[in-house]
Amino acid sequence: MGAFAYVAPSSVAEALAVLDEHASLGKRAQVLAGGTDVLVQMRTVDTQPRTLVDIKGVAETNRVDIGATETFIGAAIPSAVLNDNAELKALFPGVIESADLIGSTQIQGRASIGGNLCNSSPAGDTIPALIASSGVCVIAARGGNREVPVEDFVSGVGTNVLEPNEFLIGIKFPNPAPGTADAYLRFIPRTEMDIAVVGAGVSVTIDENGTCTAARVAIGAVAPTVLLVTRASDALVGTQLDDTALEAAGVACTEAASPISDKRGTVEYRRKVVAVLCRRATAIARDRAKLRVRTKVR
Amino acid sequence: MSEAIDYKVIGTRPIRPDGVDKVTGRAQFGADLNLPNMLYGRVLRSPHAHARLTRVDVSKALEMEGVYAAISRADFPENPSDLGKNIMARDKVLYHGHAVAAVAAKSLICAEAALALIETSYEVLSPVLSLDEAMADDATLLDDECFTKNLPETPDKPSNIAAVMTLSRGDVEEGFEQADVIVEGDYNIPMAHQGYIEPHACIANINESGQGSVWTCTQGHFEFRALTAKVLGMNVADLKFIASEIGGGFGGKTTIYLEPLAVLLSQQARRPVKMMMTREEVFRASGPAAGTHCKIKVGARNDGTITAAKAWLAYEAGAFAGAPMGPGAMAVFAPYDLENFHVEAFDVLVNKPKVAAYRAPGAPQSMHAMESALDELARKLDMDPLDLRMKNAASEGTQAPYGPKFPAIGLKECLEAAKVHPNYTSPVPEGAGRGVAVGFWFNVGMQSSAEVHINENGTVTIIEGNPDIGGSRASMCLMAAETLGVPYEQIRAVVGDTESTGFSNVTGGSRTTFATGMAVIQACEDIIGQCKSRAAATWGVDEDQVEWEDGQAIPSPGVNADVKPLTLADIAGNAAKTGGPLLGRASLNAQGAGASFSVNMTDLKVDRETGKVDVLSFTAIQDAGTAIHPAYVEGQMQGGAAQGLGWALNEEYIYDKDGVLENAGFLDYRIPVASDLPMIDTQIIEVPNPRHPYGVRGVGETPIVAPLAAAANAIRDATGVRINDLPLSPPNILAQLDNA
Amino acid sequence: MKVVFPDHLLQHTGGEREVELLAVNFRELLLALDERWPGIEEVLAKCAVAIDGQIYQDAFLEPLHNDSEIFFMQRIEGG
Amino acid sequence: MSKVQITSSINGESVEFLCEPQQSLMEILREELGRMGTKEGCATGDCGACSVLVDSRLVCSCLILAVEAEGKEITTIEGIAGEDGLHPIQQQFLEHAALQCGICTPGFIVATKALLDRNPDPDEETIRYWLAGNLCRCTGYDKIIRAVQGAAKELAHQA
Repeated sequence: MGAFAYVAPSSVAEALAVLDEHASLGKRAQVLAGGTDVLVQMRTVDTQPRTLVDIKGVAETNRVDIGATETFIGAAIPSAVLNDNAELKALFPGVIESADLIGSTQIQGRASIGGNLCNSSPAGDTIPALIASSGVCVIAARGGNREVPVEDFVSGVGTNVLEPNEFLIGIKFPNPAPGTADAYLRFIPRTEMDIAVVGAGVSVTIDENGTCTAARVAIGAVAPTVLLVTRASDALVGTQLDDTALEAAGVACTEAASPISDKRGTVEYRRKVVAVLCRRATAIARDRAKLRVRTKVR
Repeated sequence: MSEAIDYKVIGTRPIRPDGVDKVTGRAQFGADLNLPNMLYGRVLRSPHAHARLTRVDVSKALEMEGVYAAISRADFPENPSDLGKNIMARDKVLYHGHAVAAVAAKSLICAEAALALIETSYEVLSPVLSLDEAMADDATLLDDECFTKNLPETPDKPSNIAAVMTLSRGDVEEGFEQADVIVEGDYNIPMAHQGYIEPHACIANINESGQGSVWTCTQGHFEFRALTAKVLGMNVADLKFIASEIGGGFGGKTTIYLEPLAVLLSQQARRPVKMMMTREEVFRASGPAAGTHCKIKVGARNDGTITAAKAWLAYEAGAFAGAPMGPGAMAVFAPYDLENFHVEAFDVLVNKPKVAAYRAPGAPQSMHAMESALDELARKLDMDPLDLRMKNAASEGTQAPYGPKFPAIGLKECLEAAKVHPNYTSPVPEGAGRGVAVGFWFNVGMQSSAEVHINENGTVTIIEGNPDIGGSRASMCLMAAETLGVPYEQIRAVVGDTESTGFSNVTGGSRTTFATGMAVIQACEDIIGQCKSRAAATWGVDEDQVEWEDGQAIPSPGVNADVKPLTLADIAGNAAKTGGPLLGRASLNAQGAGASFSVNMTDLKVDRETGKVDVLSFTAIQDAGTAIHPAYVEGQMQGGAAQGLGWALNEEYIYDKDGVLENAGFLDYRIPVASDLPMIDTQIIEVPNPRHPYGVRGVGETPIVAPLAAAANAIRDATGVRINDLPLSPPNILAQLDNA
Repeated sequence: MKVVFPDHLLQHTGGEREVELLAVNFRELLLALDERWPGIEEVLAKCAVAIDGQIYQDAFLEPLHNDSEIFFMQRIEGG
Repeated sequence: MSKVQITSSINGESVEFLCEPQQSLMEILREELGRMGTKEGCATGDCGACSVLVDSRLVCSCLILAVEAEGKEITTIEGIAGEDGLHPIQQQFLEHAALQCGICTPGFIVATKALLDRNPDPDEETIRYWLAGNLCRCTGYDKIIRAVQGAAKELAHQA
C-alpha cells in the first residue's frame, strides 16, 4: 500500500512537473486548494493514499486582477478573502455571494472558487453563478494555458475536463457591460451550513428602456451537472423582465431540470423550487442592473 | 403561585465553579486525556442492516505490525444480554453500523488499516425498516425468540412486537357518544438523534488480572461501571470509572458502547487503550430517539370538556427491545383530567440502532400527536386553544392517567401565564402563524450520595457522584451555601470517581438537582449537627444549647454563655482539638420528584413557494419548582426548545432501502444553527415541590416536549393546512400545501 | 387500603384491577400480594408505585395508612 | 510512511512537530501537542468545535492538514486569555451562563474573537450568521448571543 505525500510547489511550472511525474508513473496526485472538500472526502468516502499537491503557493492561483475589459480570480483564493474585496463584489455581486454561501465562516476561511468548481458537484454553489457571468476556466497545461467556458468544464457528477497533469489556475470573466448585473440564490432548509437543494445564478443586461438585451440563467442541483438554460434566457431577452417574463423563465428551468430524489429533496420539490429561485434571482439581477444602465461598473 | 420564600443565595446567578476551565480549554472531556504508552482502538462495523454473521476472524489484523489487540464475539462471555449483543454482534448483525470487531494499535492510522484485515462473512437478510413492515403478520423477524410481553397470555409465535402496554379508565366508546365534536389524526415522526457535540470517547487501562480504570464521558459512571462489568462478566470492585467532563448527553450517554471494548482491548494489550467514535459512528451506532406512529382520537362537548380520548402508539425500539413506549403512553394524556380514555402502546423491533433515552424519552412523540389533535379540536369548537387546555387541565388532586392523584403541580399557572404573555396577546405578525402546546414530564428521584468536607480554613468541598452536564455543580454549591449559611464562593463541588464517593444513579430524568441536591443538603445538615456539637464542646455547654445561624454557631436564646459565635472557619481551624476533621455525608433514594408542566408558544412564517419556515419568536413557560440557579434553568428551557424545534422542523434519520443511514453527519442531520433561531423567551413558574427541602422539581426534560406540536400548530395556523408528519421540512411542507 | 394495578399487570392478578388490603408498610403489602398471587412480588419489584399521589421508584420501607391509595405503574427513567 | 517536520507558531510560541501528510492540524494539536482545548465534534468542518485562527483567519483545524501549518501563526483557545487574566469574551460567557456542557465553548470563543477583531459592533443577525458554523446543542444559542453582545460592549468600553 502506498502512502500519503504532500508537496507545495511555488510555481505553475513546478506544479505541472509534479502532476506530470505522477501521471507518467501512474501514481495518484490530487490538487489541494482550501481542502474543505478534499479533506472530508479523504476521511470518509475516499481514504486511499495519494500525493496532495497544494497549489496555494502558486502566485497565479492567489491573484485577483481587475483589468479594463476582463477580471481574473485565482482558483485558490478563500471565499472570505473574495468577500472582503469590495471592488470585486461591486463587479460580480452574484459570483461573490455564491462564494459567500459556501459553508460557515470557518469554511469560508479556506474554501475557494477553484476548489468548488473542481469538486464538480452538481450542487456546487459557485458554479451557476460563474456560468451566469460567463466565466472561463484558465487551466494550466504542459503546452501552455488552455481555456474552457465554465459550462463546459464539469462533465458529470464529480468529474471534469481536467487531465491528470493539468490544474485550474483561475477563472476569468468579461467585465459587465453597462446595464449588466448578476445574482445567485440557493435553497437550503436551514439558514446556513447546508448543501444547496437547488441553486440559480442569473446575469441580465438591460438597455435604457428597461428591455432585457441579454441573459444567462444557470441552475444547480437539478441535474448531474449545472445547466445553462438557454430557453430561460430566451424567455427573458426582449422583455421588460416583468412578472410574466420571470414566470416563463422559471417554467423553462423546471422543464430543463432532471433532478433526482435524495436526502436533500425530492424530484417534485426541486423542479418546483428551481422556478422560484430563477424568478427571484432574476428579479434581484434586474434591480441591480437598473442601477447600472448608464454606468459601466468599470 | 405559592408565597415566595426569602432565600439568601438560592435564586441568584453566580458563575459556575467549572466555568473558567471550560472557557479556557482546560476542562478535560472524554477524548481529552492521553496516557503514556497509549494505544488507539477502532471498531469494525457491519455493512449490512440485517444479516447472519457467519464468520469473523481477527487473526490477520493481530499479525499486523503496530497492532496489539483484536477482539470479536469470541472474546465475550456466553449468553449475552441484549446490551451485550448491542456492544458486539453475536450470531446476527441487526443494524448498519453494528459492531463486529475491534482492534487496538499504536496509532489511529494503523488501527484503521488493521480493520481492513479483519475477515468477515455475512448471510444477508432483508431489513425491517418501518413500523408497518415490522408489525405485519408475515414480517421478517429480527429475533426468533421475541414473544410479545404484557399480553394476557404469552403468544404462541414470535413477532417483532417486543411488548405492549395499555392504560385505560372509564368507557371510551360511551365517552365518544357524549361528544359533540370528535377529531382524529395519524402522526408519524422519524428517529432523531440527541446530537450532543462530543462524540463518545473513553480510555481503559486494565492490568493482567482484569483490574483497572476507565475514563469516560458519561451521564453516570457508576451505572457505566455496572453495565460494563455485566457485559464482560467482571467484578465492579475491580473497575474504577472516572467521569470526564461530558460534552452533552441528553439521555444518549446513559448507556455504554465503547467501554467494554476498550476494557477488553486494554486487558489483551496490557496497555491503555483510547477509543473515540467518529461523528458518523455516533449517528450510525449510538442510540437515537424512537421513531413513532401515533393515532389519536379526542371527543369533546361544545363547551370544550373532553369526554373521551384514545391513543394508539407504536415506537421503534431499534435492534433490541426497550423503546420508551411506557412513558410515552403515560404522558400522552397526563396534562388533562379525563374520565374516559384508552391508550395502547407497542415496543417494536426494526433494523436500526437500539434507541436510547432522549430528554423526556417517549413523551415528545406521543404528546405531539395529542397536542396537535387538541389544536384541531379548538378550531372545530372555535375555542381559544389555551382556554380549551385550561378547561381540561389537571391540577392538585386530579387523578393522573397513569394512576395516582397529582400532588401540587403548576400546569394551570403556566396556562394562565401564557394567556397574558406578550407572545400570546400581541397580534400575529403578517403572514405568520401562532401555535401553542403543553409539555409534561414525570421527573424522577433515585439514588444519590454526597459528602461535604470542611477544609481547615472553613471552605467547603462537596463530593458527589453525578457528572455535571448543565451546571449542576453550581446548583449543589448554591444549595450547600443556603443550608450552611456560608457564601457561595467558599464552596467547591467535585464529581468523584466510583472509588471516591458513594453510588449515584445517572444524571438523567431531571433528577440531579432534585435528588443529589437533597443528598448535599442532608450532608450539610450533618455538618451543622457536628458543628453544633463541636461548639458545645468548646463552650462547655450542652449541644441543645447551640444553634446554627448565618454560618456560625451561637448560643441558643436564653442560654447564659459569654461566648463569641463560632464560624465554620473557627470550628474547622480548631477541629483537631474537638474530634478531628469535619466530614458530613448523606446517601439516599430520593422519592417524590415533582412532575413539571410547560406551555410553549411560537410564531412561524412559511414561505409558501419553497416551504421554508422562519422562526419569528418562541416562548417557553415552565413550572420548574424553585429555580436554584435561574440562568441554568432558563438554559435548560432554551436548549430544550431548540432541540424540540430542530426535531419539529428538520431533524430526521433518513434511511435508504437497504437500511443504511443516509445522513450520518451534521451537514445533513440538520440541528438548528445560531442563525436559525430567535432569542428564546423564558418564564419560570415556581410552584415548589413539597417533597424537596427547597422545592426543586427537576427541569431538564419537559422543555423538549411541547415545541414539536407548538411548531406544527403554528404552521397549521399560518397555512391553513394541518401537516401530521414530522419533520416539517421544506419538501414535506410544500408537498402538503400542494396536496391541500 | 386500595391497591390498583395497571393493564399490563392484570395477567398476574387474574384480571383483578383493584384490591383492598391492610399492611403497615410497603414491604408487608408486597408479601400480602404475593400470598394472594404467588410470584407477583418479583414482577411488582420492577414497578414504580404511587402512594397517595407520590411516585416512588423504590418504596420498600414506606409506611402505609389504612386509607392509602396505591397505584402500581411502569418505572420511569429519563434522559 | 515518512513523517514531515513542521515548524509553526502556536499562541506565540514556536513549536516543532512531526506529522503524517494526511493528519489534520486538529489531530496534531490534540494527540501530539496536547493542546486539548481545541475540540473534535465532527472532523468534517460541520460543527466548529475545533475552530482556531491561522494567520488571524478563522478556520476549522480539522480541515487543515498539519503540514499546511508550516510557518503559520496559530491561535487556539489556550491563547485567548491575556497575561492579566480572562479575555472579556471568556468573562462574558461565564457571566451570561453561555455554556452548559462546555464542549462547544472553546470554538465559540475563538470564533467570537475573530468576529469582534474585525467588527467591534456587530448586530444580532451578524453575530448569528458569523457563528452559524459553531453548533451548540445545549443552550439554544440565546445566552451565547447575549454574551457576544456583552463582550462587544465590554471591549468598546475598554478601548
